[in-house]
Amino acid sequence: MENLITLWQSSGVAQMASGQFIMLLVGLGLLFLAIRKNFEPLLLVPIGFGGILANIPGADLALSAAETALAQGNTAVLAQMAQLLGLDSGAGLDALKKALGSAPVAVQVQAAEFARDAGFNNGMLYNFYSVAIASGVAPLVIFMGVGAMTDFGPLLANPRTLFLGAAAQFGIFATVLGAVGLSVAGVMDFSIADAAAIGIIGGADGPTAIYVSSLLAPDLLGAIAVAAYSYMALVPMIQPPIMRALTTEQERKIEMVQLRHVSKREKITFPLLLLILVALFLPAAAPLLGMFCFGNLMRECGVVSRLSDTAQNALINITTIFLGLSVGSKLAADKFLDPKTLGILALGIVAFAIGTATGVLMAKLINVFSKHKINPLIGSAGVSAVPMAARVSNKVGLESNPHNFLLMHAMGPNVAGVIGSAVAAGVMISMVRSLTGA
Amino acid sequence: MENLITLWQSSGVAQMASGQFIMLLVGLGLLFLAIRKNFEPLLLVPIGFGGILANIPGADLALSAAETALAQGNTAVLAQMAQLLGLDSGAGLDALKKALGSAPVAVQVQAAEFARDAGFNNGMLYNFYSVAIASGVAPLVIFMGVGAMTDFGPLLANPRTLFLGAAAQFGIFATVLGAVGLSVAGVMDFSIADAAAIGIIGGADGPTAIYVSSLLAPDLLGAIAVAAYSYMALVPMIQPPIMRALTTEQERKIEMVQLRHVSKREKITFPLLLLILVALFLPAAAPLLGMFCFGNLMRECGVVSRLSDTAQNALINITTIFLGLSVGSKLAADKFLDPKTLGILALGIVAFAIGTATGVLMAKLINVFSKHKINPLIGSAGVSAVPMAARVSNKVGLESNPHNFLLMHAMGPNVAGVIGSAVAAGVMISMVRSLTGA
Amino acid sequence: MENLITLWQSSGVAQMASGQFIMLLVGLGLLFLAIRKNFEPLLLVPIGFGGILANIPGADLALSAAETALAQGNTAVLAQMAQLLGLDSGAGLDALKKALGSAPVAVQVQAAEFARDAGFNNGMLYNFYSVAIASGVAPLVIFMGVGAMTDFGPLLANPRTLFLGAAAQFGIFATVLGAVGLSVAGVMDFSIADAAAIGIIGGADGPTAIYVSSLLAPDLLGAIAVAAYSYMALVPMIQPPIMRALTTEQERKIEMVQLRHVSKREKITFPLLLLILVALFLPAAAPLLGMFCFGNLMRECGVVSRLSDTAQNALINITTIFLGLSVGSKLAADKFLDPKTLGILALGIVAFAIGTATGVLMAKLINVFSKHKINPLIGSAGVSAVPMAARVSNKVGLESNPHNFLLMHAMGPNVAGVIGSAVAAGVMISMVRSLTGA
Amino acid sequence: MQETLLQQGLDITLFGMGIVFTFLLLLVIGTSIMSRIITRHFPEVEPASHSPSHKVGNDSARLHAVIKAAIEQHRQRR
Amino acid sequence: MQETLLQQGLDITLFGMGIVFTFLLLLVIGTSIMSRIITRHFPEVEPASHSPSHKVGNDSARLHAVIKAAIEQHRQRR
Amino acid sequence: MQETLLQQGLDITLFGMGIVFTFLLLLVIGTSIMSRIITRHFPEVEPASHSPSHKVGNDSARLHAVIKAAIEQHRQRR
Ligand code: NA
Ligand code: NA
Ligand code: NA
Repeated sequence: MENLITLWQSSGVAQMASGQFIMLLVGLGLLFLAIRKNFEPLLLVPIGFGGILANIPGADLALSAAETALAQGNTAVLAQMAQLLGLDSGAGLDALKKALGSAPVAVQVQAAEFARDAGFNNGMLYNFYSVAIASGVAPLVIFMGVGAMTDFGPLLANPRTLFLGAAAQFGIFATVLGAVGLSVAGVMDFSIADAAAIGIIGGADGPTAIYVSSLLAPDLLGAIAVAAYSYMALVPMIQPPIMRALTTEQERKIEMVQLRHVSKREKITFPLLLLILVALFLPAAAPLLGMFCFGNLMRECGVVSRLSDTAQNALINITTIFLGLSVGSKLAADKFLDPKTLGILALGIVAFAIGTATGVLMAKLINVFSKHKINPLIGSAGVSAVPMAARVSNKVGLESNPHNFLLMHAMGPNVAGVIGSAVAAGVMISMVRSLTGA
Repeated sequence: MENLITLWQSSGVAQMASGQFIMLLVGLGLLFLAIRKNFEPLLLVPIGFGGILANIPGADLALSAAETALAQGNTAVLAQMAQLLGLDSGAGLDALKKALGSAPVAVQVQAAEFARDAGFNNGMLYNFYSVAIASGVAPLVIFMGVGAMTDFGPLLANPRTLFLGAAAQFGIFATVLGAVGLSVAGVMDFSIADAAAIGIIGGADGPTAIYVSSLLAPDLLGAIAVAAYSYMALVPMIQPPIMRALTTEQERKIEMVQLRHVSKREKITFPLLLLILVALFLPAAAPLLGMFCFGNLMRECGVVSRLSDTAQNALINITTIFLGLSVGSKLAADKFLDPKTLGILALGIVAFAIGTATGVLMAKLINVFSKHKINPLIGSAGVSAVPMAARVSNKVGLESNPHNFLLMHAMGPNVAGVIGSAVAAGVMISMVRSLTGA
Repeated sequence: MENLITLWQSSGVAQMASGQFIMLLVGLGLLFLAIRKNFEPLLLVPIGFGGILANIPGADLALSAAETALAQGNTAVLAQMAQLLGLDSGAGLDALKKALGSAPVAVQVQAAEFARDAGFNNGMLYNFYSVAIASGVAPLVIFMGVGAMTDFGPLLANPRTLFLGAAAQFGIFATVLGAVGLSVAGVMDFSIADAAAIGIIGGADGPTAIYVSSLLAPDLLGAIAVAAYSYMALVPMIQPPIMRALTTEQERKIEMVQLRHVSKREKITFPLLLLILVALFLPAAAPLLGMFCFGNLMRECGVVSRLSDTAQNALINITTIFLGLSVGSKLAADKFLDPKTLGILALGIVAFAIGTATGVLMAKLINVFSKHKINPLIGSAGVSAVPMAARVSNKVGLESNPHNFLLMHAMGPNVAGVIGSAVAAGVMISMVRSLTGA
Repeated sequence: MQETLLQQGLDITLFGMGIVFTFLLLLVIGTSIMSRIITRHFPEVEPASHSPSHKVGNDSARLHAVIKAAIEQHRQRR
Repeated sequence: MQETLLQQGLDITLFGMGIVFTFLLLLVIGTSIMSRIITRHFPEVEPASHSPSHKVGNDSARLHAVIKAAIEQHRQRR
Repeated sequence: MQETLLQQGLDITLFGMGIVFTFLLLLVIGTSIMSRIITRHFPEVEPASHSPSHKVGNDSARLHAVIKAAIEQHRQRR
């Protein structure tokens, strides 16, 4: 009988907090968006599923061994944990969790050893997160794969479009200011690191957003990743009104000069040129842009096609599965159901909107100074969100001029946006570290 | 000259204990069964080969750095190890090994650091085992791949067959009782955790067996995995006599109603339904069934076919290679050549037989209450052993009625058996932990 | 303004030491050789690229967290590090680095924990190196893949060619003597472990060279790997003059007996026979030859073609990417720009030349004793460098006799050379360890 | 007091089988309800799902048919 | 004294946008120079690069054409 | 006393080459015996092994032949 009671108490229904129930619904909602509405399914299916797994009460899949010991341990275990963490034995659970999170690494190692001796293990998703994201490897490997899938031809044929990719990153920094403003106004409580991580949503680039937030604000990673991928899927809805509002019918009809042929040698040299510029001027962006250039060089050099194929297929797919589940581990109720998440979702869409606007405006500015006019509709593609944003440019362009195919022209700013947000990521990581004295 | 003597002493022939020689033959025997007799070759080829590697004398491929230091260290190393482990410096090798195995994690870490300073490294197979099995990841990834390969259509068309998958799990629990009985009778010395791990052989599901025994009885993992895969390969020999003995010719001739068409939406919803039930009622089964449902959702949702393909191919193949070699590391002579192994092999076949019988009997019981009769031959498929057991049902059915194709009907209980044994695994892990006070 | 100065100081240009600039050019040079000259591109593209990444000033991608703390830390951090390492707080940077490198593992762990508390992380390439090479796994997995790609048919049809593969390994040992000689003469400063690692270049087998040097001389790994792969690419230039000098026109015209058909069963048995001989007589070679035989058994046994395919494709490609980048991490200027590198490059080409010569001479020696004459040109293929060396034998043979196709005959010694150098690797690892008292 | 080993084994067996059956019973009920709801309220619009693999199968089948026809033509010609 | 949060945000924005633009400006310049050098001094010998994927595409296209032809023949025959 | 570096190098060379030769000699002997036993006592039943890859090769070859034939027909028709 006692056994039955224990079992019932260990069952999910009895333990489920309302937060976990809400997150279960959120996870199902993400799966619905991914499967029915085709919202970036490659990421949102694993993220949504991981989010559900992370919120199974009593399974503790997203907790480390030490956190599990706090969640499930008896009085003796808690007392010993308190002693390890330098608290008195009557300390509450929340105090213990907080102390564990902010303890020096050596103490965390001791706590983990103690928890393992007491029979607790790391949760499955916690292990995935440690290996895939905390180490930084998964976003970097995905970036390598993206590099191996990227054709810089349209960019090389028209290098001016790099400026569009630069301008659209203003969405990032405006959002940083917005987040800081909310904090100063007392509405939210974002640190400067939080603000920088939130801003990167405006980069419209999933792996970059995950990489930056894993370094600067791991607790916000779940909300940031969900916002980034959701808004990327919403690009066809977010961008067109802004694009139409900022351009005249005449501008939208501009036909652009046919792109010149770009030689194989230019395509091989470009990633090396980019790498060297990064090496000389922006070492903080070296991991992201280094792996990106490596992937692209493997693609273009033509002598390692086996490696390039693997980077574009088996390797990126395997990494995506574990990256998604790992992001899902950050959808645990106690981290995700926080007023900050609402702030992140609100700021994220602002970031997309501003990036779209500044991209379009920059195209109009360039037109003031140059002979070969740019159709400002391709400016919005500078936010990246490859290749969705470029398709949106094409579609809106066709509405005004059914014979005006902007797709290839928009691919230039589109991939420029990837570079731009990686550069912005490097700058922000480097500046936040020097500001916070790390 | 001295060098030559040292070299000869380091050679295998001089060091080989009789146990290692026997295990070498066991490894070759497993390879023979796998290659010539087609006994689950995908697993038994790596397991058999890993078993041979683990028993190469002097190579110590299956030992940790600290264990290697004990095996190869000079007097000074052993004395320091003894001091670390709190024994006096004259302690024998066996006492040192035992103390190392049962030392607190912190002491084990210190021993490993000391061994590395003394120039010893972890063996190759030890590293594989740590990463693939001790972390739990390999069986879970294989389970995800199995989920991505599973079609729940036949089960959804006839959900009653889930009861067959439930009944066949009685083989698991009967074996637990059997193992406990052998201990109580003084024939063997199994703890309750050992008994639970042995019972899971009756689940006829390789990754589940490996997952459970890695948690509850790592020392028995080699024997349990070998038993599980060998008996799965022997299903065509073990099951038919039992099936014939428990059914009448009339029953074996029963033709079943054509399965209805199952819609895509049902197939997408099923893994989510299963996941939610697990979340609500059986958190202990969340890792196994969660990954299984995730694999199946990727398969059915239709929007992440790249991920589903990778989960079914590159990822599961890579994982299988390392899982197999890692299991092989547990075929080291000192662990495998133990009376317990004989007990495990004997209990394992009993488990299969009982599971087969209870599956068939449950089908007959269902027929008492229902209009649409079930051919009891499909009950034996409830042990899982996908798809072998379903094929056996089909084959035995054809003997009695050459026009009666039971294969698709048997796939229902077959995949139900996978769910059933994962549920049983969750229950046992959770109960053993609460019983042993972990 | 202060910010701008900080940023400029953190930029690469301001920090770049001349060594790093030179290594940037070396990296670009390797990429040029790989892409334009087709020098083993599968390895040299990742190695060259990794070499560039490792030398980006300020990015510290090849440093551990503790090393990064030394490189970037302020006075307080350095003082604490000095205390941890048992130096006085005024110790110079070089003294700190050296103390960290030679500290006991426990102290290194403490230093890493302190560095992480101070906000420093392991560099990306450092992580890759730890997981892929320091653990030994990447070279072993590649060796498994090579095994799965190797057809032992020509060797089994003519087992005498194993002697050619043995003789060509004299290049390895002659180079060991050469390195020792340079040290004794005071030209270089190689330890016996260094000499052994350099010698293995003569094995003309990339993964073996990387595996051995990761164990015996990690600091020289970059130079050794670059030398090994570069000279393998140069085999068509290095070998022919030596082959012509040591053979008469008459000998080069020898036509060899048609190879007999080798049965499937022989091919399945061979890797097992090799494994058993390794187990009995050469446990030190067990990791390398064990994985090689495992790959070959998967290939030949015919029942695990999914695993064999994966070992030959996705798995070996993924491993190659990370192996290459990890090797690149050892091209950091402070390690690579050392007089030792010049010594290694000089000794490496000598190793190839001597191995070629002894292979050819052994073929001539065998001809003295046997009826079926061997064309001595296939002796040079004994250095391995599969399949380049065999093609060279064929090409030089065609010059003397346009109807004499030696390719298949040369494949025998070619794969024998792989076995031979793995055996030599095992012997050297084992002997160096016993000589240096580890 | 610690239960005896036998008692523990019986406990695991009883509760284990009980939970396996209960859980799968819930799953049968859930599945039946789910199937009924989907079949009634969310029927598929398309008559049959043309999954990509099916399509490949069809293409491949068509290809085979075409090639077979080509072979036959070729033979008749001779 | 620690800067205020607002000041820090402004710093990041100003320097961030500045560096993004400066870096991409350098990249535009570098790319233009690179393209000019390659186009003038290292032009490609082959008129158009036949990448493997192109080749596959062509093969496949040819195969389709052939099969289409075969189908037409087959139909006309009946 | 520690051997000199030169002595160590000579040791490695002598014993190393010795063991490489001895081991490969054993392998030659083992391989020869193994081949003889298999050839005499366990000959293959099938005349030649039809590995899957071979089969694919044949299929593909046949496909090419068929298509070639189809192309020729097509050309002759015009
Ligand atoms: Na962007
Ligand atoms: Na089962
Ligand atoms: Na070699």
